[in-house]
Amino acid sequence: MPETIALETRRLRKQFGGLVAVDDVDLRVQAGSFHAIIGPNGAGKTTLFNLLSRTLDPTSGQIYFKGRDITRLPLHQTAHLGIGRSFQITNVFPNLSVLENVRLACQAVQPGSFRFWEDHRRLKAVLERAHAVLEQVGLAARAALPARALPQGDQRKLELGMILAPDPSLLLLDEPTAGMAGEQVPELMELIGAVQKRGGKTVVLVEHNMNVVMRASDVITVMHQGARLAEGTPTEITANPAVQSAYLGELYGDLGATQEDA
Amino acid sequence: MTPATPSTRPALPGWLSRNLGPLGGLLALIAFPFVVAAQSGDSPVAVLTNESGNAKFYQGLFIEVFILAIYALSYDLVLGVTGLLSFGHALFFGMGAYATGILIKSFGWELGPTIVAVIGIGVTQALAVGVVLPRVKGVTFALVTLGMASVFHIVVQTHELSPWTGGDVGLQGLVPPAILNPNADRLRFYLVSLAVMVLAWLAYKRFVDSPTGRVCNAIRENEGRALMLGYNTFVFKLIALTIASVTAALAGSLHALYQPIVSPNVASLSFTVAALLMILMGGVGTLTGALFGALAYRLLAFFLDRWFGQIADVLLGVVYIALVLFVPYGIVGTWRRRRGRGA
Amino acid sequence: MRTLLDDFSKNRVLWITLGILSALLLLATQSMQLDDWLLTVLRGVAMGAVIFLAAAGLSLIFGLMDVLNLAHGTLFMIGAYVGWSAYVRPDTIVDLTTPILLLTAGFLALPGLQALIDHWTLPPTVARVWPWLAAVAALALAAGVLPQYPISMWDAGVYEQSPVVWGLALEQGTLVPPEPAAFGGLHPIAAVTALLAVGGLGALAIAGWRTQPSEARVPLSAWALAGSVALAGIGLLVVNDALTAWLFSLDTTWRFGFAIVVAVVVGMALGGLMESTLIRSTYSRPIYQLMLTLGLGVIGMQAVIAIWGRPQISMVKPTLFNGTGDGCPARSLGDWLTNQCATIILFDARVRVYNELFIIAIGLLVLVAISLVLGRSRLGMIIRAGVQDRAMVEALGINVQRVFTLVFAVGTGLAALGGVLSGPSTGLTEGMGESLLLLALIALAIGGLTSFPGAAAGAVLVGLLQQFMVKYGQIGIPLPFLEEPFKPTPPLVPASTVLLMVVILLVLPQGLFGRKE
Amino acid sequence: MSAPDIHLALEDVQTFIGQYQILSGVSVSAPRCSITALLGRNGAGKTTTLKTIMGLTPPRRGNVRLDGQELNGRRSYEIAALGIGFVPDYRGIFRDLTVAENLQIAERRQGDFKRKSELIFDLFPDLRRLIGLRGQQLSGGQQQMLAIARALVPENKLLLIDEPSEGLAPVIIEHLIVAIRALARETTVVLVEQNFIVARQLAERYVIIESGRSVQTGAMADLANDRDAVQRYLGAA
Repeated sequence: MPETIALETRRLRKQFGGLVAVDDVDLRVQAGSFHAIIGPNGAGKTTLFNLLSRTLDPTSGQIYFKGRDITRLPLHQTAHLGIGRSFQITNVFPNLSVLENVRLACQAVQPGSFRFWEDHRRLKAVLERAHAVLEQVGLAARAALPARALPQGDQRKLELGMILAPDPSLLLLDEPTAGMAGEQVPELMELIGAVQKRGGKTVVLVEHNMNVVMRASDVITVMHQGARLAEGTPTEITANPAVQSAYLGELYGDLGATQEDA
Repeated sequence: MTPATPSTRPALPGWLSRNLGPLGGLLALIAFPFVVAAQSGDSPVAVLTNESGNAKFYQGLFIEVFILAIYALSYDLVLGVTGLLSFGHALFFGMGAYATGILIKSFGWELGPTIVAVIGIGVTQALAVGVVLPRVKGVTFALVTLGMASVFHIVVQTHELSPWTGGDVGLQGLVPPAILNPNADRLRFYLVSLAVMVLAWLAYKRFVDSPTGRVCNAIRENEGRALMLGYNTFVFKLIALTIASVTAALAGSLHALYQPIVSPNVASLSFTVAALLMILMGGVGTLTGALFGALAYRLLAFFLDRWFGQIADVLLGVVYIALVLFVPYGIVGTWRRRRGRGA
Repeated sequence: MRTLLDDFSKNRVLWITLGILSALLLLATQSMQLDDWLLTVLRGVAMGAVIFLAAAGLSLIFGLMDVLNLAHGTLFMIGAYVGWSAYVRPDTIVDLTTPILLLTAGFLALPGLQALIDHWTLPPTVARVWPWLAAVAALALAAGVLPQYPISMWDAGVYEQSPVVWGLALEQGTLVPPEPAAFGGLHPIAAVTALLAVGGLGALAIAGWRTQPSEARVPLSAWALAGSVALAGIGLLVVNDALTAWLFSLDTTWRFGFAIVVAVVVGMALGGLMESTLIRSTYSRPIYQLMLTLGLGVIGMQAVIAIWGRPQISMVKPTLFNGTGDGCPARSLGDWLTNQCATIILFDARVRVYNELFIIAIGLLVLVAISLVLGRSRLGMIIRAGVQDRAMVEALGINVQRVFTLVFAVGTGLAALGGVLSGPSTGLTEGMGESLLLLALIALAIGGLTSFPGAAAGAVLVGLLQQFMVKYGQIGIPLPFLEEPFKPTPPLVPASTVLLMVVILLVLPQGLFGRKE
Repeated sequence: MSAPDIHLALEDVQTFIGQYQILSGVSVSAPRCSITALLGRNGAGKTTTLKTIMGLTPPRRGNVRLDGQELNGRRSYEIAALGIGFVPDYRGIFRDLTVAENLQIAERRQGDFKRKSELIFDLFPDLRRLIGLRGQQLSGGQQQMLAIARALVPENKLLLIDEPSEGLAPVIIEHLIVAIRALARETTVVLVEQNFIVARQLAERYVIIESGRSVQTGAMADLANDRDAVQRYLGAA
């Protein structure tokens, strides 16, 4: 049934000059699943992520969201379809307050943005939702601070809040834990997991670090040199010899095995 | 000392005590002509009967301040609030001034329809400039707007159009309509331009706090992120540009009615620089700063000219450089920062 | 072949745009006579060459430092006015050089003085106050000495003394060198000492304001440099009258050469000074930087108006390009050189040698010279690398700051060169800087902001378009659906360039040769 | 045995970028002619540590010493001129310059490139073939080799290499490890490496950086057995 596929790519490819960063990748993400994409640095994870989130145009291939071709959809329209995304580098409005950051994220998908004669606080639903989201990510006490004044870890939480605010059905997350101290990582991952389970959302997580994703993920795709190297449940992936040699295991591991699986 | 508690203070309605500053300022400006008259030994009645004297002169100076303030306010919406670097803002003002002058003088229009036409022109020119918005960003946008304004500046000066525009001398001989004649009734013109300025300021304050204005702020902070959140940033930039253009065109209208000559300089690069200078003095993005900036700019120019004559322009430039280097937040911006830190 | 095709498919829009533009240029031969066409093309390219001289500097500066120098037009203007002064009134230039050199010598002693004051141990209050005292003393001394220092000048406000009258006198061959200004109440030795002291005190004040300590060793070369500059100033004072007389006796061709050198040196010095004192402090604040250069431009323009006055000044062409006697107009280049004709016949067209050929030649020379420096020298390598990645160049151990100052100075020097070159062909007006800045910015936007070949292409394109619009204003364009030929009115001339820019930017937002990010 | 001859020392270095504190206490000491690896998660501050040494992001507190000489307050180019070669994580190849020019630009004295060309081409024989190509025409691996080669052109006594193995095929990594180890006979090397396996083979010493702080340091041989630390700080099994 095609409805159960939330996100799909067909022969997706991105070239920078002579360098093929993403090499004809076919990816299928089941609706309601927690799907992680991992791989070593330079494997093309981030490029793939940027293609999925429509910040880069692919060289060739298609992207489908719930069966709809979004390959050439303008960036600002994807949010209205219910796609939320976060980036490796914290990307907030630094001089606006924490509340305003989240409020703007809510306002984007609700009517009323063009009421230039009215006070913004009159959009009650937006304001209430923003407060609720701040509560959820644990930033309610810091709502009035400018975003730039938050410590790194809280900025990541704010980033997450801004994605959750419009209540998207698909979350694209690029290394959400980057720059967080060790003890904060499980906390944030738990939060993401809870949101996903409770809301029946689909999560696509791009991660550098295998340990972070092992517990939360349903499916893991391993990228290597721009292509999909392997896919499966965490246990399958851990046991996969190709993954072992390309990513985890010995440097001088059997390259032949890698070629076969790819 | 015990801190004053709200209960011990005279019971002012909440909104009144919150807006004491602006209201006081407004009252002071209304009283200003009479105070000047009293100061210089004239009877305050002279102000009402439009007798010339110090009061009439200073009203004139302040009418110029109000017009500049409206103009600076509109530039602050573009640069300070939305973050669009435009070097062609004078086009909006100049177009309004010339349109008013030509419609009234050459076509004999009444004031009402002229104002409506100016608003229409304001919207149209914003859309024309806005076409390039989705394609060019940053410095390139600044260059494109600079180019457009410069073309207007050159075109109004050409010989072919001089029957209407007055060529490089400027448009003169406009007889202001009786209802708003700065020579026949200076006080009325003074109050009308003051009212327009105050209304514009109030409207802008509201706009910045509206859902739309908040998005404009977000675009200034991080346009890419606003786009990702799902805002079609082009539309919002266009809205800000249109509001600013209409406001600036109306300021131009007042300018044409007040000044004996509309000089082509109102469309020049240096007039855009004047807007920049005013909001820089007042504080970029603060709106209120535009008003203070206009006041400081006009008075500074006036007194430098009175004291130094020929080299006044050089000195104004030096003041400008000093501001860029030493007071980057402007009057209102710096004041707010101080207060923010104190609180 | 394959790479060519590859290149084509990658830059399809660019090639199509260039194709359309050259097709239009060729199409123009259909609507006018060949000699008219050739003349218009030459005029366009010549105009492009002047625009290029300004745009080249703008693009190098923008590419390397991300500074859009909006004072560039003013430097073009200053080049023209200073060049005019060196051409018509070399005595003023010579008189001014001595005090400038002496003041500079004082400031050049800064590193040495800095090392000196590092040894002082003073109570904090004294340490805080004395630099201000030194600055005030320097200013007071300058205010006392400079007005008395003899400089032969004109008074722009008085018509008989104005630059216009001086220019006319030279044009009519009635230029009489003015009496050299002499030291009055001030003894020359006292003047020299005082000026050196002003510079030294100023430098001392700056050294006192600085907080970070200097390098450990006293740089001997700094002292030597300051000393030799001071000596040069004094030497110049000694030979002042003789030098002035000699300059006035020169043929205008040679004096024009002198004017070019003076204009370029002044342009470079002003640019270097601007970069190293003001612009450097705003590298992290781009919008303020734009405002700063804009403000500097306005100040400079007002200063020029205050010194030279508002009227239009014309500058007679050097004799080499001004002959109208026997054998003129010349039939060949050799012919021209022997008779020094103002015009030359090329393909039946009467071409003005200075306006149309000499300026193009200089433009080409600069284009080739800069291309060679960029492509072949180590400096060029550093510039090309710095345009892309400043921090990495610095991390290789190269003092990028010094390269910045140099490039800024060269850029402004080129603008000044453009100014002095356009003096004899278009005259000097108070608006020349602003209108040229506009054309140069348009050229830059068309060519792609940071691309050096783009600046050249954009400049020529703008020049051609302007000249063709002027020409068509006279003869009209025969359009297929119009009975009468369409005559673009003068307002359409500047409008057309802006229109071209807007259209090109809409098709290619990065300009013709800009890099896609 | 005398105390180790410390070539580069960082003491409690704190670095801010704008108002963000990136490093809040990093101490590293690298003995002469050794290889030290900076390990840690993404965003922990490893790259900023290298940039701080280079003066590209100057430290606000703490100090950096090279041969006991303080580097604080010096400009980047002055630091580099003391004999430090830097290979950034993005490689920093100039795309409009040819391979030859990319190498020549690093010369600090006339003829540096000529003097060192034999060494460079011995280490990276591929570069000889690529000498006329422009930087933008090189593949990721070739760029990486060029970046390291460029750091070898002048007489550098210390090399800072950020992510030498990133994006390289295993075969090339193997080659690179041999090359860097050869270099370390005469130079001190400090590198950042995400791939623990590579780091383990390359370095003699390690410093783990976590949230802008150096939390653990020691000999690489010991770390390989300390599975707990590897798990906790590096996240690799």
